[in-house]
Amino acid sequence: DEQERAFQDRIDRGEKIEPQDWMPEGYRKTLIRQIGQHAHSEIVGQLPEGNWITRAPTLERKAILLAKVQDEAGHGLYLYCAAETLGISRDEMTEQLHAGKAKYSSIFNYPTLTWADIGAVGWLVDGAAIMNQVALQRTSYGPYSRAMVRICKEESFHQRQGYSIMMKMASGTPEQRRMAQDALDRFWYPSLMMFGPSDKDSVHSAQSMAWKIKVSTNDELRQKFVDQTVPQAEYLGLTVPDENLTWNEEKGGYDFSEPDWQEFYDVLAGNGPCNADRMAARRTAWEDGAWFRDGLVAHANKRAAQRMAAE
Amino acid sequence: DEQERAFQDRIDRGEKIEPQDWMPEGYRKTLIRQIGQHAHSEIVGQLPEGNWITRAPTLERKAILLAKVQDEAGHGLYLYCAAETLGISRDEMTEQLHAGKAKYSSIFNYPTLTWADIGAVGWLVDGAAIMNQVALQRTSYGPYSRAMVRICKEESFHQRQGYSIMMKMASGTPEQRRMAQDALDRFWYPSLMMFGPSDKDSVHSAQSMAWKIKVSTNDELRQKFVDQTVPQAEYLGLTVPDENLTWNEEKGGYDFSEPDWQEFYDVLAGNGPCNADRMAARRTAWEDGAWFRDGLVAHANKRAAQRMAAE
Amino acid sequence: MSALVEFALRMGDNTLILGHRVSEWCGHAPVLEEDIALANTALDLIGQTQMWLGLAGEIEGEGRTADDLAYRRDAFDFRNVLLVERPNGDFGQTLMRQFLFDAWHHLMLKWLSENSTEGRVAEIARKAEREAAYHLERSSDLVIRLGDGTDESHRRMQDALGHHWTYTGEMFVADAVDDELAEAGIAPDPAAMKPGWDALVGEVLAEATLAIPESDFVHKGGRKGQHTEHLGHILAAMQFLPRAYPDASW
Amino acid sequence: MSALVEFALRMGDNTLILGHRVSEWCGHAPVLEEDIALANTALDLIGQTQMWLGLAGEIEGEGRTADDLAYRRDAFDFRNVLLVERPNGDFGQTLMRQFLFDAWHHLMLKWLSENSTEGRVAEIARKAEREAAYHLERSSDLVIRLGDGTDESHRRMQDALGHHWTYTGEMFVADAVDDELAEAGIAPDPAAMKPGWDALVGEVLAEATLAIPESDFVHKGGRKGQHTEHLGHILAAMQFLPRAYPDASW
Repeated sequence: DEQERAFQDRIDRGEKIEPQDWMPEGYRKTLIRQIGQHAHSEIVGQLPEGNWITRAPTLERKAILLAKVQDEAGHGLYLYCAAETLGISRDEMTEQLHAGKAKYSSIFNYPTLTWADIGAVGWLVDGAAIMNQVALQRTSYGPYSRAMVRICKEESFHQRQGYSIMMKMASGTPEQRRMAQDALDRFWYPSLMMFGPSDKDSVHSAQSMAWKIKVSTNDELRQKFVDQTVPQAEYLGLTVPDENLTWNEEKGGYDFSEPDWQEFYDVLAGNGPCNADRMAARRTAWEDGAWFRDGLVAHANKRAAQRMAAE
Repeated sequence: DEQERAFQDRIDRGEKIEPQDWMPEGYRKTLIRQIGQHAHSEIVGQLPEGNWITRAPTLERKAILLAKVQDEAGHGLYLYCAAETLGISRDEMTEQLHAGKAKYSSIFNYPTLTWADIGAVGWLVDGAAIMNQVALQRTSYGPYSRAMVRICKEESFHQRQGYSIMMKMASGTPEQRRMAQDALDRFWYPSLMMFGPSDKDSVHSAQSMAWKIKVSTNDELRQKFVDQTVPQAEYLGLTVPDENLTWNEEKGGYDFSEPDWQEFYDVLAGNGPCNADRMAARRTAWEDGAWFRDGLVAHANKRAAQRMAAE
Repeated sequence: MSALVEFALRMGDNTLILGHRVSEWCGHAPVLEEDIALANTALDLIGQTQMWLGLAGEIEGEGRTADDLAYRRDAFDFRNVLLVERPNGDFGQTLMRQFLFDAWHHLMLKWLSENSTEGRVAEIARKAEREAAYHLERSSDLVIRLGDGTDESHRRMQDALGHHWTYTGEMFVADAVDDELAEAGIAPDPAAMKPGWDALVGEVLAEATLAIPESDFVHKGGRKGQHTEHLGHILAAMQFLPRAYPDASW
Repeated sequence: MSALVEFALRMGDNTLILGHRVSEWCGHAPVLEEDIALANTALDLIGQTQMWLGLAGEIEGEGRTADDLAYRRDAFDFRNVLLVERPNGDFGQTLMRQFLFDAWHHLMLKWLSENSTEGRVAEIARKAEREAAYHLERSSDLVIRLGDGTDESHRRMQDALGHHWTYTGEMFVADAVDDELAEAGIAPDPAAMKPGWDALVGEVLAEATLAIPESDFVHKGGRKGQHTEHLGHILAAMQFLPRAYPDASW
């Protein structure tokens, strides 16, 4: 119809859509799902890193990790706010997460087993996330786009910190080197999965691309990530766990093995190594904190009533 | 009256009182209190040692400590059974403990802070307990006396194991030696307190002695303990933390400083370092376990009903 | 590393880590009899650990003792199945974990004691088997009584079963080490233990009125050193003293 | 050990251990804003730890870094007050512990920044004081809102206060080290901080409608190395990596 065409024209002209603007329901819903999922990922993403805060090996590393986790919670906050401009509340989104109706990035269902994993999460997981987020700075929805700009700045800082941990580990004692390689072995394919299924199997892509909710395809981003990451691994002296990895002169990028998509769907279905633990941790935090949230609301109401009475 | 005189005569003749025998209410009550307190001490006493089971430094030490804690729970069981012969149930006694109406030995309100403390608990705490228990083998109440015989055998084994830990620590690295001395410093006076207040301040003693519920006085046992323990400390090369400790040729025993009785009464009043933690641990165990106990009862009832129906 | 060393580590790490978990209950059980039983179970498991890790060190031949292996390896060198490192949860979860493991453990030790071509393995298994049989008897009995107890105890046991179920499959998945051991007649093909385990577990759960969960997903990784996040925390506590005082003897 | 080293250890161990406790909440707070605030508080405290322990090592002059002091001492060499090592409990207990500590910490840092005759101490205190002022503002505000919130939040905060109260006195008990420091004008007489703390805490608790507990018992020992059983468990986790890999740098 007319309105939808005008909307699409605005997007095609590169205009930003703002909260008060008219938008198709599908656009709104898709955005809510995507931003919500992104926000949830920041929240759940605190847990694998939190697992090592109490065991960080130096005070400086502990401080850096704390700052990082704090940033991530902050990113969650920006993103929930961006989603709220679309007419859904943070509590609703939280309930969707806890009910299993909303997703978060599957990467956080993998465990952090050694200190090198904290490096690998920064280097690979944040690296993959940035790949996606940099593209999303150009997304059509204004609040989302602006949140991405803020987030990207901090994320690239996190990625450098992750890489710095990997440098220390890869150039450290034999045990540290072993941890570094082991971390790369375990996080390589899950990181590739972060871009989602292959374009040919991706469900929502075409419409999302048209709406500029998605800006690059899954496979484009994955290729970019591999091309960026392989030389970094080489610089660390680590081996990417892919026998088929070769430079393809013609396409100007690496050929590489697909991840095990069955594992991807298993994790998505709840059978990742940590799905149950992650969700239990979040639900428990929420349920145990009900009295706290209720207490603050009750206090605010009391104060409001006092002010009313005084006026 | 007649009955009471006859009862006292039996005790004076060294006869054992058995559950079905007549006994004065005061005798029964005092025994219930004393045996219950002793049983509770075995149960609460699992906690300070349990604190180091997961951190025992060798597999053998871990096994020995597990065996010891298992024995203690077993002693608790004998003692509850002995008390039950006096017409009180284990559940009632447990409720008294959790309500703060029944006591347990104050020594278990002190923390175990290093591995040497596990040695000190065996050496000093079990050592003091045995002093008391050996005497109580001659107590007038049959079931109590027999429980003591069984318990003494195992306790002396525990004491030797504790001393063996102290030997290793005292002859080990400088840090181990420091832990050993530190453990003695912290456990010395609390161990002396285990025998209760000085005879002149002891409330229930005279009647209990007449009834042979108590067999030696607090001060007698304390003296015996000091006389036994000081040479053991010397053998370890450790210093008993008492500047006034001197051999008194005349009395054939050591002169030593009184413990700080204010601390004793503070701990008794609930202000020991661990009172709150110990009681919280026991109450939580009991409350969290209600469904388990209820489940077993329900199952037993179902089975009984089935048997009835089948007959 | 030889397959036999690997096997002894797998057996010994299972008992070490499960023993550790069980020992965490010390003084906190729902009833005194359980405090005693849990301490006893942990004690048996630690004793078996000494034998298995002792054998691993002996065969490895690099002078490592059972204590060295228990206290000086980090998580990625541990070879236990994931099931045994799962947190205690409520007493129902602890008990269900124990039962699911005991059923496998007893069948495994029985096979080893009767069939293993490696004398030292058979000998350890003979000693351990009697203990494992008793553990199984006890845990089966309690699973039945609590499964068929109150509504709450039933619900808790059913939840516990669902909670652990996808961690049982790892006990029956073979890798190259298992193939080598099976070929040499040292240990059974893990998959061959499955029917016996299914029958035993099925029977007990049926009597307990508990429904077998539908998922046949298999969480694995422990036997090749890829653990859950929990193992690192276990080791941090367990290994503190030998790590902090490397020159001490205890 | 010089009184000044001892003082720096006491300050740094307080922030290290409290920072550790606070960081245990990461990802588990009742609301996202608290996740952020707790991480921020822990971060400040760890930053202060680096300064205080760095100073301790520098004055000690034996080449020990802040990391050496944090990661290579066992419990009996830690000098923090018992209050900061107490378990997190529910969020109310965590918050109350923070408030009771913040009130003291801010007063202490303020005194040091304005009065300490030791330049390095005054300098650290100046940097830390602003953070502590913010922590105190935040924790006071929340104590008030939750104390005067629902019946349940009131009850929980009152319980939390009772739970921690007997651990506050240790902050005000002087020993020989304190006497020496006070005489030299390096640090205040701990007892002299008490009236200010009483006033501040009393005001906040009154507004929070919370009753000050009656007990005036003082649990102490931390400042001379006699801790609760909890500290050893904190250190086992915290120190695992440097203990397990003594030759590594990170």
